[in-house]
Amino acid sequence: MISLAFWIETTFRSVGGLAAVLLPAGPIVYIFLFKMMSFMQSRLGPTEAGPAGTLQLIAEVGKWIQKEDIFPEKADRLIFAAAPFVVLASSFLLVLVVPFGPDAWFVNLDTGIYFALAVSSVSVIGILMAGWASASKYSMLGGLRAAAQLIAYELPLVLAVMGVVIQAGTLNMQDIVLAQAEGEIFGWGGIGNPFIITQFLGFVIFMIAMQAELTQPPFDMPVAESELVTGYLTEYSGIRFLLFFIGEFATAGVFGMIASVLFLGGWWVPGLDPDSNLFNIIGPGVMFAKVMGVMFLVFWFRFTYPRFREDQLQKLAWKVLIPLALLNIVFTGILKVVF
Amino acid sequence: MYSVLAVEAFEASFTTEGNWFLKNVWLIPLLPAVSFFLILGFGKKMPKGGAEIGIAAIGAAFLLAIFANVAWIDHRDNFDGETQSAITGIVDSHSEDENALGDNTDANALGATIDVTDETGATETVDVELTAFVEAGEGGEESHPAIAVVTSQEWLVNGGIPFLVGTLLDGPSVMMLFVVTMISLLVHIYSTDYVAGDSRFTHYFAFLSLFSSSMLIFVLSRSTLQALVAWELVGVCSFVLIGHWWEEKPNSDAAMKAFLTNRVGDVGLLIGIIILFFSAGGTFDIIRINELALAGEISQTALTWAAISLTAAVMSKSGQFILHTWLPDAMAGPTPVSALIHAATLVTAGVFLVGRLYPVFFIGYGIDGSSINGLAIIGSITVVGAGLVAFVQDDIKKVLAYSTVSQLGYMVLALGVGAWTAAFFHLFTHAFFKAGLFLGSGSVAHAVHSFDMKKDMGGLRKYMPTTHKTFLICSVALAGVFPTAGFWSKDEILVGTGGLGVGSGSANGSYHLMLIMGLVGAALTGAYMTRAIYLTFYGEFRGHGEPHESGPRILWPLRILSVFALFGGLVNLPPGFITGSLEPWQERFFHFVEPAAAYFPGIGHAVPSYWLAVIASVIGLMGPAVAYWYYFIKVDGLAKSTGQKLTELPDGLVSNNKLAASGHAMLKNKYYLDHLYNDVIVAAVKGPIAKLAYRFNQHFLDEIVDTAGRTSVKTGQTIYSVIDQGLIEGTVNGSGKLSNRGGGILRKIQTGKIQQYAALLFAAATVLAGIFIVFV
Amino acid sequence: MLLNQFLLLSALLFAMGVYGVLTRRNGVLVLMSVELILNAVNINLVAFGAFQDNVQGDVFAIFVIAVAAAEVGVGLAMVLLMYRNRRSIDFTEVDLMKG
Amino acid sequence: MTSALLLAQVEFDVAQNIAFAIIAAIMLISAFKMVTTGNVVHAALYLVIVLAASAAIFILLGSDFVGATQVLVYIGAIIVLFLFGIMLTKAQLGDDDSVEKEQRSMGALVGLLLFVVMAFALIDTFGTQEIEFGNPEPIAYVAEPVDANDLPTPVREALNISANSGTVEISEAQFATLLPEVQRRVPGAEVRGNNAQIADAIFSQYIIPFEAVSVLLLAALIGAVVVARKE
Repeated sequence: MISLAFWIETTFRSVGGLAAVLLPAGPIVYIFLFKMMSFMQSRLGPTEAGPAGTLQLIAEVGKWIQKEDIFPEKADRLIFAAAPFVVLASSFLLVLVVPFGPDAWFVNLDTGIYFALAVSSVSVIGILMAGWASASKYSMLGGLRAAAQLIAYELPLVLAVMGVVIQAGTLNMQDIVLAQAEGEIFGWGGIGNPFIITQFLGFVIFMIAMQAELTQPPFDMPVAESELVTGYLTEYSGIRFLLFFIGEFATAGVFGMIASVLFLGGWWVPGLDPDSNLFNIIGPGVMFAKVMGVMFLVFWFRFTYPRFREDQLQKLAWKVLIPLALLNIVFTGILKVVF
Repeated sequence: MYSVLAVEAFEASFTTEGNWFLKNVWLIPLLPAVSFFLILGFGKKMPKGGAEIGIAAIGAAFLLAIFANVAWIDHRDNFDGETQSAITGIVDSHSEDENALGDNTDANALGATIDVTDETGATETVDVELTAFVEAGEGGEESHPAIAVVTSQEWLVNGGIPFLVGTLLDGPSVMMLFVVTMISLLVHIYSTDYVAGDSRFTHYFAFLSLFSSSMLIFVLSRSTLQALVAWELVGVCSFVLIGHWWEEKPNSDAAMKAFLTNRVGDVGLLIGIIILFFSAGGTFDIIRINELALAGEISQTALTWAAISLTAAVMSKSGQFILHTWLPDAMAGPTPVSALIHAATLVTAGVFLVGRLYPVFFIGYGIDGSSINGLAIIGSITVVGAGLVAFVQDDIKKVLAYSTVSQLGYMVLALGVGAWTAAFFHLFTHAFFKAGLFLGSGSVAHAVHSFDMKKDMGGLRKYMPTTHKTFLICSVALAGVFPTAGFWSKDEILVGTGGLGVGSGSANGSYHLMLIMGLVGAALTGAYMTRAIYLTFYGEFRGHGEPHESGPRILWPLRILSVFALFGGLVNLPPGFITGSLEPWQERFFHFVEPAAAYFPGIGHAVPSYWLAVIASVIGLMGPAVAYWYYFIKVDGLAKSTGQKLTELPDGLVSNNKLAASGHAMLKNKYYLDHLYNDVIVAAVKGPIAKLAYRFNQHFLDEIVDTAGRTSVKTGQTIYSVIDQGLIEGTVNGSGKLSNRGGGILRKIQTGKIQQYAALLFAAATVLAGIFIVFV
Repeated sequence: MLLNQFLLLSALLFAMGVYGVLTRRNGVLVLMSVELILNAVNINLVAFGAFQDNVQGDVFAIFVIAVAAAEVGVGLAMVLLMYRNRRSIDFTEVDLMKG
Repeated sequence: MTSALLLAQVEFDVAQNIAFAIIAAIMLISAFKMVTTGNVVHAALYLVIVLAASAAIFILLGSDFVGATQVLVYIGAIIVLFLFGIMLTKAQLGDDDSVEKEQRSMGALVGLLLFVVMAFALIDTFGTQEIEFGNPEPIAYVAEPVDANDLPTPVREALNISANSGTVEISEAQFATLLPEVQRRVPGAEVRGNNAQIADAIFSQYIIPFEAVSVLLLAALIGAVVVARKE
């Protein structure tokens, strides 16, 4: 292993962090939001800009950047301006604990997944800030709805992860990957033990809760265009809207990474020694592939299901997902003790 | 770290050698406890309403208890084999070395037992020892191997004190396991018929299970704290079961009364446990407390106070005078519950507690060598007092209830005079015949739908032959007629009093008074049972309808119990009674039940005397003879000749003699104890005392104030006219203004604003802290 | 690092929290200042835990956080009730105890 | 060698002190703004900064778990609750908190007094005592023979064991030389990090306070519902 000076390593890790958050966002938006949605709705999607519309994304970004950055007259300017950054900051903090290879991590925290779940709740503050500072009823209602929804779904999210944590016996993300790589299913270690198999219920709950945390349809009540215009985003335009937009899909990507670390074995692929240096190089690629798989599920549901009503949405969280997640914890705990 | 320690303790506690059944007795209370939850959860959906779960659980527990008993007997025999010389040392000291014990008991008895521990410790063949845990906690103190099988589990640690739970299995507890599970099983089977069709059938069985479970936990308690928990659980269950038919006011009142009366004793138990905890250097461990008490490590005063507090608990739980009043009222519950309460569970808990912490009482009351002490007095008063009241009851269950009180009195008396084994033997035999009697009364009540002997019974032997026979057998046993179970145990108690020089053996003192009371009680027992049998089964039927014999699920428990009532006493025949191949049966009970370990006092054992047995039998038969003459000959004859349905002579003693009448009234009113509690104490607080306080307030205090007021008015007028007007008006006005201003300033503090108050608070605290820091 | 730098920081935060509690008229702001005080306490606990090289400080900090959550829940419910009854959450208006 | 280590220690300390200074400055400024600003929402957001900074302080002190809990509970739940409270009661923009002059001086006086007394006491008592970050990860390790083939590659590399050297046993001395992230992958090793210690303490030593807190939370939940619910 090559050892680098501390500052060089730190720089690498910082740049890597930026890349890890921002790079997947583009493909996700292009592949799923532009192309897949169009195909599912029997239309072509963007075709003009670049081959098969590949440059459409850049055109969109350019469009948002050059638009005027409008502040509503009564808005609280400072908070209004800061809100999108808080939301984005949450994604950057999230990615910190995600490992991409045996040594390709940003920080190797012992509290890894717990830290991730903690900082994921920071985005609620940003959304409430946006909703309140816009000085608009639509934004305010959207912000409150978003906060209520995010808090409600935070619980099943955390509880679903608990099953994995109990099974792996650690909070450290790197160790969770290794636990899956070195695990065995009834003595057979051919594909390790990806927790999607033993924690399938946890995976389903995690995916649903994640969908809600990302306010993706069918959980997009807070930004419901038809009744709230676009909720807390109503008053935003230009670069700040773009930041929210990037934040949304970057966070989706980071959550996809966490899901693949927790349930799909992270950077590891079956058949290879998880300690080989090879994974430091192909690990990010493996992760990307897995993230795309997870994202495919997310967007598939997004385009398939109609929007939940606010009360249905809360009921689903409190009356279905949380009890199920608690049951999952109980059974995992029992099985952990038994085996 | 603590967790590591706990794991070690856990492992250490299970490395004890011994039979699987002895180490895993915790399963026995667990089964009914699980069944409680199962019945609550699924009982309603089961075809038999949950009864089958309860019966299966208690049946399994019964089997385990039998295995545990067999294993225990084996265990004792092995123990004896390995440490024969040591044990014979004890036995010698028990049987031969009487005088030495009488003179300086403590040293001798303890010396003997400690010898045992040393030898067994050296040979390392001891199958049981105090857990390593205790040693770890006490830091290298030598362990005292005991002949009990102990398992420990650390419940939690707080303030450095480990709270242990676990099982303490030795003679008394293994005996209780058998008794409780057996009676409980029979009661379960009986109940399926008795309470069939009840609206809360499932609920009833659930609590029956919990009741059995808590009693089993109690008898297996490892620490006083665990015993307290189980004790309270038993209390709660009895509350629920006594008030099973709570729709009727008397029933719920009875449940409440039972609960509240028990509370009085529970406080005593709590205080006793606390005293023992502190005086034993911070431990709840029963064995340790006992050892320390015997070794003289705990001061006599502390033990006496602990014994007194615990006696209060025993008085309430085991229905001793004067806290027994709840027990007859508790008859409001379903009859099988009464059987369970009176034979095996609730009321014996108090007796068992004394037996469990016997060194505390033994040393605390100075039982050996004295002729009177708290336990013995209470027991003997209870024996006679309750026996007398039982004589005037019309309700068949109340007769039995007072009979139970009386018999419990015997047990407490026996413990009080140092006849530990006799007490437990009586507990053992009493469980069978009293359960049989209660279940028999239930069978009768099932047929005539009433408990009133005078109104609704009579002549039932024709209709219910089996019930009649079993009831008769159990009554004979209760009366202590040779050779039924009751004879042996009662006789042993009487011998244990060591009174009158008749076969005193090496009894622990000379309790003459207790012997006399015990004999009187024996006569009374026979008398009231004769009366009850006449009123129930003989004469003409006085009720309505056609009574019929009960079904097999009621009769078989009765048959089984009457067999035990007849032959149960044979497990503890006195030495020298039989010879030949049956000789090993002598004192089997004593051998297996009495703990022979460092935590048990070396009590003396009285040698049985034929003379005393004959005297006791004669006196005991005098009671029934008189009752027989009165009821079977006089009353029955009169009834036959006049054709009336009589229950007593129309011109008997009570109607002719004033003294007898007042005595009768007193008994009828149960010594006015309920009146004392309800009318005198409560009413006094409500009525006269409150009024007195009011009067005092109105007349005395007000008078003083009024006088002071009038005086000051007059003085004021004088001062006003003489001094004030002329002299100091200016000054006064000035001071008035001053105080007005001062008030105005002070008023600002009283703003009603929380934050100003908070500010003052903080400021004051800060200033004080500052002063503290600077000057201290 | 010095122990005192953490303790002094915590003391300063505590003093500010007390100032907030004493001067704020808005109920929600008072509750927030209480949070500031509790947070100062937490810093103290964790600093002492690190100083003694054990986790007891951490454990108690976690307990304090849990208790703070309960406190805010009940406190805000009371503020909400006050708002509903008086259409105001001004603490200076709650002066029924005025002398 | 020793001097180099010392130097590293000093550098480390300097970096930590700089971090502390930045965090403390942010924290104090925000706290001051929080207790003085007239805008309730601003105050809540300043409180967020204070809480986040104190989470950073916790992490600086080596208590990651408390830091993460602080973020999860305080920022994720309590502050959101506050914002809800503000928006449900008086969600208006601009200043709405007029503080009387009298009250302000009183509060300032008390606060200052408090700080002076505390500061005096602290300096007097603790002076310049250092926090020494000892061994934060005490490790339980039981050496057990294991097939070298089964050892994870980093362990083999660090200890110069080849994959086909048969059954080996790693001694405690060898184990102690490994990096923490390698240590936890040695068979038979029980890494007792901060989290495990906290869990052990909560669930054994402090089980009663823990249960009490859980009951308290339940009571608070019910209480809050009862108090806030409309009839």
